[in-house]
Amino acid sequence: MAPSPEVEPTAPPAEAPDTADTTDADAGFRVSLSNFDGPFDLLLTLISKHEMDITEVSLSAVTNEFIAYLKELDEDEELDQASEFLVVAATLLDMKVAGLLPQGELVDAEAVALLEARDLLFARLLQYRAFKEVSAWFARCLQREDRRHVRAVRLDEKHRRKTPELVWSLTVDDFAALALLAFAPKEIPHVGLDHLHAPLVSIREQAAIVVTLLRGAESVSFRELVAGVREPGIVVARFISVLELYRHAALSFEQLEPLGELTLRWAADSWSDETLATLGADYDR
Amino acid sequence: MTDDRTETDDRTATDDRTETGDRTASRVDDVGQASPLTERIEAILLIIDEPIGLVALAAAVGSPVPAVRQAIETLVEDYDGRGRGPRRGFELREVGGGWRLYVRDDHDDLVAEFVGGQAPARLSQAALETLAVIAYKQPVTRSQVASIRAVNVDSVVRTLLARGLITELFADSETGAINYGTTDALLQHLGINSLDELPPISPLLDDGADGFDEGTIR
Amino acid sequence: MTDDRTETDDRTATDDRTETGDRTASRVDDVGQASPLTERIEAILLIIDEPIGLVALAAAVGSPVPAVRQAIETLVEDYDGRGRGPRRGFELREVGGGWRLYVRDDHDDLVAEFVGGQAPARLSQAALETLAVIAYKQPVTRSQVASIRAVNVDSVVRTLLARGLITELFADSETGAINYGTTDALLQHLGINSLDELPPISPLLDDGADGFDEGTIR
Repeated sequence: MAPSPEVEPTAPPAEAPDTADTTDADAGFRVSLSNFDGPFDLLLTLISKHEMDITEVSLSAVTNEFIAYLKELDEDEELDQASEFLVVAATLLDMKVAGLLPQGELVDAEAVALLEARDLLFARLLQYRAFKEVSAWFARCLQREDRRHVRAVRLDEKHRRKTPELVWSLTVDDFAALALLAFAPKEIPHVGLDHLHAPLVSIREQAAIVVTLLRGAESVSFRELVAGVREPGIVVARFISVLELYRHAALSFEQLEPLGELTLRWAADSWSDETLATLGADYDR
Repeated sequence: MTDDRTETDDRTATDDRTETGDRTASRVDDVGQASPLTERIEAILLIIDEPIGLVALAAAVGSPVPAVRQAIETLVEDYDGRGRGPRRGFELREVGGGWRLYVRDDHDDLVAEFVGGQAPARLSQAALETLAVIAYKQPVTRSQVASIRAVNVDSVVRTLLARGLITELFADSETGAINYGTTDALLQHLGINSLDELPPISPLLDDGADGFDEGTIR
Repeated sequence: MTDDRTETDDRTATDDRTETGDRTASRVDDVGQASPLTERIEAILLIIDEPIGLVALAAAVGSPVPAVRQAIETLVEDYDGRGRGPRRGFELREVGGGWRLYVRDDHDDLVAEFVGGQAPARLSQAALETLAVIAYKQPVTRSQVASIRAVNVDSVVRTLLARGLITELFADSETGAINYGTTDALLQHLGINSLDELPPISPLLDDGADGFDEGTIR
């Protein structure tokens, strides 16, 4: 897709790849794909404006290019750009997953939920971009003000003597106790998630269902596997259990075309239900 | 020199020529005060090491706030060379919620050379973005910031706390999560007087929202 | 007064500057300088702690000593109200062979009252903890203390300095960061003769040291 002119102004950092500095971190990173060639920022703009389909972008190719690009940067830039890239790539990946999940012709509640999830991801990306853009203003102001000199002169001895006499009541042991307190590492308190009441879905339970369904039929499509399921969490859990079962070589799958039907077959030579007990242990916390 | 000169001269183009008349004038709010208001304000401005707000300044010099506001305006103009005297090498700026004397920016390079020393380390891009999120979303918890930035922000928040750019505001009564906000020191570092002076960000966000009509979603 | 030396009274921004040049009778010295000598001198005077000698000042502003001496005289007269503008709340005085801005004596009471109201008789918990960190970690820079305390300590350090409990030891040769240490005044308050008499708290102290990464900002 060719960069459309009206998109250009929304991606000012893309204009000057040679003057890249740490505040315009992605100014220098260009992506060259079969269907896109231009600054990374522009790619994001196009995707967020729906002028390009996220599912058509090869994230692995983008990532490879980015790693190559990083190698030419100095350390500071590298860290900044890498962290930023991770943020954006993670969001893109989320979008892509949402884009790839089965949606199909049936416009049911589930599909709508998926669309909503996608919207949320778009919103997140756009919000992120908004803050990134405004952070350039922060950088400019901080830099400008760094150069300023303010009067910060110690009080004259004459005036200092007028301050009230210091009242001191600590013994040397009090002082040491205070030091202990002051040196105690200050953990930034952890924010618990216990107050969230999202329904928990067990991957193990869902895997058991998947195994039962697969063993009972010659082949099952993923669509069939999640037919009638209304909870997104359960769809996700079943998808993860498919991946886990694939890792255990318990099933094979084929997909004839991108976004096409995912067909699953039971392929385990030896399967014991004990495997099931440890399945998805990575996801336990 | 006599002490009965006024601190504020009602300045017009012609006042420069009637300087003596001005000087003998006396103002109501200075009744009972040994010296003019602008002088007293200058005395305080010379010794403070953080911005002083109008109310605190008024209390310090023992004059009503409106008179102090007016006197400050006079001083600003004076130092800028729009009063009777020449322009000064310093200026009076309202930054971070109060007034403070700064070297005029024309002379920043000169002073920097004289002072030497190292410019403070710059904030990383990650820190800048986190700072921006906190500035616009405050009060905001770390996990809320993290969900916008889509990365863990703990160490960056620590840095910003240590720099005094943000502060812990309060703990959420239910979850105990700490809410963060920006400090007056941040305003000083940005060279602005209040959060109202942050550039509007909603257009940027609205812009994005415009793209959300269902028709464009495949 | 030299006011009548200028031909015109219609003052514009540029007129002001050339006029100041006139007063210092050092037009030539200002060739190639963006702003008049008095302004440059004022910029330096605003930020110095200690009186600055004529020669050092001349070097700082890049003008010959006689011109600087003359400009200083102009400023003294200016601030005393013998120039065109009003008298200032501060004055320029030569003390111990150097020049520095001082609050005019008339305002001493005002300043004393203000300072008295600012400085509480007791140190805050934050100040005490910071003091403890400095006592055990000295020599230590402000940013090191900040990273241990996980809060900004700038104003607290100022308080401790003003109270004479800590002092600037030396500047780091590389970063220019100032290293702080405690004073004999603290030892007296604690009733000990030397720092060796501070009770050991070493196990935790080592932990604290791990948290240091001077100069890094992320």
